Amino acid sequence: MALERWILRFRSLVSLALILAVWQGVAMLELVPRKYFPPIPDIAAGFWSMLLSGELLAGDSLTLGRALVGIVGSSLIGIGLALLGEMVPAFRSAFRPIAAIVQPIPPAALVPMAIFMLGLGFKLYAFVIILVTIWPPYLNGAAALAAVGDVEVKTGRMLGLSERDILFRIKLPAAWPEIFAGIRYAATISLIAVVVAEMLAGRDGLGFMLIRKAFATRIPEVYALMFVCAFNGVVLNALINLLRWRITGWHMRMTERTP
Amino acid sequence: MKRLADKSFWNAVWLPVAILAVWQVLAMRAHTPLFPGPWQTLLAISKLYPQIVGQLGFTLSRAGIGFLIAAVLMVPLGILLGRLKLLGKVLEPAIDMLATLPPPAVVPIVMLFAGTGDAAKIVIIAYAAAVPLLMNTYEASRTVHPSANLVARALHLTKLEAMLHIDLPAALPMIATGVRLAVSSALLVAVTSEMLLATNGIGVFIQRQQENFQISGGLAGIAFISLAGLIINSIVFQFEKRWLFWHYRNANSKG
Amino acid sequence: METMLEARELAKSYGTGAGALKILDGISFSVKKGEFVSIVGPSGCGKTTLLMALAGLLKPDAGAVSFKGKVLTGPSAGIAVVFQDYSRSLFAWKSNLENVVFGMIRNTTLSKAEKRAKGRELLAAVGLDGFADHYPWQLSGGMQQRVAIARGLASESELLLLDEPLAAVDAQTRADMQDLLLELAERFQQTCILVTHDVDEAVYMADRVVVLTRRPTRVDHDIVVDLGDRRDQITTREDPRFLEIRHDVMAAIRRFRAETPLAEKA
Amino acid sequence: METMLEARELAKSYGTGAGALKILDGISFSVKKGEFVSIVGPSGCGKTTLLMALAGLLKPDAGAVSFKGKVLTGPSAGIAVVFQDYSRSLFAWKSNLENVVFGMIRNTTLSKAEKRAKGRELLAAVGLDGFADHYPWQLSGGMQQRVAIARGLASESELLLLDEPLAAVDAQTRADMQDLLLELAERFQQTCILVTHDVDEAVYMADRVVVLTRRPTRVDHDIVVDLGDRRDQITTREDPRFLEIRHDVMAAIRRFRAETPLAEKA
Amino acid sequence: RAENTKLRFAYLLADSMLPIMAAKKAGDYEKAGIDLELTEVQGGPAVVAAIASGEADIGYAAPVPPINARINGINVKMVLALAHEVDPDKKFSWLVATKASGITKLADVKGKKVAFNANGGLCELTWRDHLLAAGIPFEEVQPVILPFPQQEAALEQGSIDAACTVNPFYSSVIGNKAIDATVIAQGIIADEKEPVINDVVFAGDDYLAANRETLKTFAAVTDKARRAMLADRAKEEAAAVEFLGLTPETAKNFHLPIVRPEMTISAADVQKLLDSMHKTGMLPEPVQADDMVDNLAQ
Ligand SMILES: Nc1ncnc2c1ncn2[C@@H]1O[C@H](COP(=O)(O)OP(=O)(O)OP(=O)(O)O)[C@@H](O)[C@H]1O
Ligand SMILES: Nc1ncnc2c1ncn2[C@@H]1O[C@H](COP(=O)(O)OP(=O)(O)OP(=O)(O)O)[C@@H](O)[C@H]1O
Ligand SMILES: [Mg+2]
Ligand SMILES: [Mg+2]
Repeated sequence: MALERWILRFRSLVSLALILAVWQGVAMLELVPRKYFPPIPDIAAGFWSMLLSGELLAGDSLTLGRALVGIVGSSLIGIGLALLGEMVPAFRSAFRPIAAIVQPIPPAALVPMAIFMLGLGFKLYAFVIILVTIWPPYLNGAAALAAVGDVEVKTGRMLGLSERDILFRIKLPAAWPEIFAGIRYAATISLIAVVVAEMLAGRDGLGFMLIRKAFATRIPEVYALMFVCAFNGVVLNALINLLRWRITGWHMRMTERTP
Repeated sequence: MKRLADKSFWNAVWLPVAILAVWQVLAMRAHTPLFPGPWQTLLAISKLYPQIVGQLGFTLSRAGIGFLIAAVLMVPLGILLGRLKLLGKVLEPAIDMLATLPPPAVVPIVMLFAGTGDAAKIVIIAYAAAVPLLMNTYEASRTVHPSANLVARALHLTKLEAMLHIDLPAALPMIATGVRLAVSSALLVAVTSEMLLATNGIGVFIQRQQENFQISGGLAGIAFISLAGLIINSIVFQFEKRWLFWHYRNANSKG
Repeated sequence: METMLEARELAKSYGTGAGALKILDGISFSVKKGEFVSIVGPSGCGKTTLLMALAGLLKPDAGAVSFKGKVLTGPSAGIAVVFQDYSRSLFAWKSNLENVVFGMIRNTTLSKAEKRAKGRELLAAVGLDGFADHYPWQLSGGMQQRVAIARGLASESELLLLDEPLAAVDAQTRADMQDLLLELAERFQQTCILVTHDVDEAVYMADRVVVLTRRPTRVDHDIVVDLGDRRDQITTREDPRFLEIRHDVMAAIRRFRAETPLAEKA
Repeated sequence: METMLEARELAKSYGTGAGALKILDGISFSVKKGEFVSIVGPSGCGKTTLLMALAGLLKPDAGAVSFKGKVLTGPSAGIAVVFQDYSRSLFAWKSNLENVVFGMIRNTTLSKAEKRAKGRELLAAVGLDGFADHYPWQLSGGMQQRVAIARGLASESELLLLDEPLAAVDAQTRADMQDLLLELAERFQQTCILVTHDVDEAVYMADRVVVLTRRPTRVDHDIVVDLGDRRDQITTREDPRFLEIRHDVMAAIRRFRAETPLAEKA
Repeated sequence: RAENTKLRFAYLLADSMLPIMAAKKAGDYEKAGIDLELTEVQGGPAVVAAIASGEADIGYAAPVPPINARINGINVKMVLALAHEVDPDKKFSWLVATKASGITKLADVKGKKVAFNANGGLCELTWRDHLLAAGIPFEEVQPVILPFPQQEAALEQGSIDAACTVNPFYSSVIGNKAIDATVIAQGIIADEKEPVINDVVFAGDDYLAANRETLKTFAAVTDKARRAMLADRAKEEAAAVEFLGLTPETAKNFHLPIVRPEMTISAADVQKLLDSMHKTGMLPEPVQADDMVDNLAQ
């Protein structure tokens, strides 16, 4: 029991240790030359040098900040679209094919056109990130809103709520747990999208650093940056879990009560 | 003709038409080959479609294989992690970490082990499709209602049976959304990986068009990817209507 | 006395074509202001369906419901429902108190604090003072059902529709709750329609008992309960007239029961 | 007769620290093979909690349950449960027949076709022949409850735990179902534990009635029902001994009830 | 000096950018009255897009993107040449093959996997031109698009057989014993008796017409910076470490790809590339370079 709690408290570190161990194991097998797949100590050294020079913290805070803005923006848009679709069924059936069409478009393929429309700055980032990030909250939200039980909805009608109130006070709370599953996935792809956007047209951030380090064939540092990307996922998800606990704590307690 | 009178047909069509119209107007005002409108794209399609269809075949087959591998591995894994709650919770951050790696950074690593051929691309596609499938399946099976779990235990189902008979069906609706996300993610990464490790495929086609500033040609390629996405999506939708009616019963029987 | 609610030839089927299941087959009755009407009928005969139609939550295939003289086209202010499926009709994301307070959402005269105070009072009245800040899924079935009743009462609607509201509580609590309901209905001059499987309860609570047939469902009997306005758990239940009416209702149920025993056809 | 189930000093609290709620406070009793025991007690006293512990679905904080001489550490073969929360315990993605057949999942002697035939029989026995291919959410509350009972019966377990299984069915169906349960229990020599709020039902069905106190809950009375093995809806219920026992149980409930009326403290 | 002119410059990271980056850091442009704003993008087409959309005033890339842009109706003109190569030893792009592939000369690459960094770029031209010179149709090799940084690993792992590479990757590949690379050709095109342009600066026609003086100032400052860097080897290496992120060891092998210290660009220079592109099938029609060039450095 105590061990279990201890493990759970430090599960991020446990996970990290696990990944590092697997990496180190593969590196020690020397399936590929050490130079291209360096062992953890080499990567740690690269990490350390970037940390000392200050570039890592500067770059990562930019990337994390952008990802956070991206996730907030696209969650709001995604959930907004799902709500709109629930309110106006004609919109939902019109938007469904649009979503299917836009979803698989690789943002990189749109960049020249996007640069033309949006320039090289913030708007380009926002476009790339939002284009790939709104779908998980939207799709999970739309599905969950459509599946809210009819007793709950009838209860709302009985209380004289307007359709709008039913949407916001009954369907939305009931759908939050599923929406958060979408937000969680959106967080990971938001991080990816930010890094890719920084690679495509950036002057700073992790993606830019990745390109630079790859250009300079500083392989351990490239991998160190990748581990930083990975750890960003944990950081962002920890933040989201805080919010999630606030909004859907009831659901987590209800479903985690092991009978 | 009957279709035109059908309201649901118009419901599905008005928004796309409106968007195309706005796009055309913007393109006409911009007046540069870098910003073609739907009309130019249509012209490019009519000129290039034999080439596009050929290249799209490569892309779709890779995306399809990658997606299938991901589905076969990740749905069971997600259900397993949802049921073995401690394991699931411990590995959650690991999943988050692996999920956050950008494909352009993963490609070089995969290339080390799998070369530059189809195998490498399929691995990357499977990897990208795995994330939404795993996350949605895991979340859904982790949060199966306690009452259903009680029944499972009272019938003393084995863990395997509980996963098969309870977690899986209960998670199916969320798996279906996971599939939508995974399909698009597979297509997207298929194209991206072709741009990075290119030999053939629609990604290469699009990139070639771009390098030559044939943006409308690139858009023609994109249009075909989108079309593929649209078709796959409507298949998923049919599947949902057929197999998940019990979940969306309220939408079907509006009181 | 003026008519509060009137159902005219309500009909409703589920499904279409060959698989269609005819549930309500022309149900008519009316309820006067301040009246307390019980509805009894076999399991699956359509009582819940009927109640939903009376509340404007379900559009009948034919016929109409008028509430205070106006034909209902949808849910209307002044009607509150306590649902049979209590565990789903309580919101899992709200505490019990919040659930009850939510029942007052259309009430604009009370302040937020007043609503909470009233919510607490109601929870206390149904015997749940200690559980205001618990969540519904932390309660036993009977306790959940009482929260649902408290929410139904909170709105102080003119018409209260109760769908087997006491099915999950023990005999003693049930008796207490019955008296509570009667007292509040009296105090606020509420009109009540109660669906119940307990014939004693149906008679004890009501001014009239409507007995439904089995599917396709019609009104079989409409029995007046002339036991006066004051009821008492001991004396009323021992009243020979009570036993007589109870016997009549039982006989009515038994009669069509005998025609088709347990096995039903869809 | 050998002992089928024995509960020794079961204790259980929900929550921890200051907010902890003590539910079971040392419950002991035992059930012999073939016996039919009813459990009655106030709403929220912990009957469902107790039943879960008896089924091995809930680990008590203290004390132990032994089933056929062995201490239970988890759910065990040979025990079937019909849950109070019937609407959620049926699987929405399975038809009613599939739900019932699912109750036989541990049965390896019957073929798939035989299981389906038996499932249909059971559905017919609970009066739902026409609804085998419907889904649970297309049924009324009482019908769902009967599907849940059919699933519980399908496993033919030695020990059947029933948590208010008839709360949502009408009086007549209830009587029929009672006789059905008694008949099957007799036929398959099942041991049954029935939680119910209906004191008449508790006495009519049981060889013994266990009366629980309110929270923190202990066994208040353990009353033997010496009415013989053959029960009949008319003659048994008119038997003076039946009325006497019924009175005793009522009195037991009333007594601790009087001490603290409806309002409870958490 | 109160009002400096703003000059927005989009570039992709490459060796001949170093002097500009160093001068920018030293504040030379500001001193000359230009507020230079550098924006790094990935790939030549993005540089063109930045100029065409008005997001940047001038850009830096290899000559192929501006050529393609002009052909496709995007009006940009090349104004400065920042890098050249010439026979025999001033070469800055190489075709290398691994020992394991068994390739020892150009003719052996038939049927093999050959890598270049991007479609339609200088490296594609390099492969096409050399293959044509060796009499091998381009269709007979298997092209693989692979960014420069990943080529060395791919060569060593045997995923590709040969690659078109540039510095600093070239020195690293050559130094790699496991690859044991053979240089099978050098130079962008086979015939480099006269210098061939490697990297250019280009601007939109309209901007060029209106801001010629600003651009001239820019050219002058850049010219000074190039000469200063060429004159001081230590400075050159330091800049490679600082701006390209090279390790000091790799920087030792680093040389600016400068053949002609002046930055003049002529239509004839570009025409040579155009002819080669046409000859090798990258351009379907013959194209004249006349209106693609506007020499600022004169
Ligand atoms: N969504 C539905 N689809 C199809 N049939 C339905 C649906 N809902 C209810 N029914 C059918 O309608 C009939 C009446 O249901 P209803 O819930 O009104 O019964 P009831 O009288 O309230 O029964 P109970 O006393 O058991 O609650 C039932 O036979 C049921 O099978
Ligand atoms: N998950 C939980 N968290 C906290 N308290 C709980 C939880 N589940 C049950 N309880 C408490 O345990 C007590 C007993 O619940 P239980 O369901 O066993 O009662 P019961 O006797 O079956 O009541 P009923 O007759 O109403 O079904 C209740 O007071 C309830 O509040
Ligand atoms: Mg009902
Ligand atoms: Mg209970």
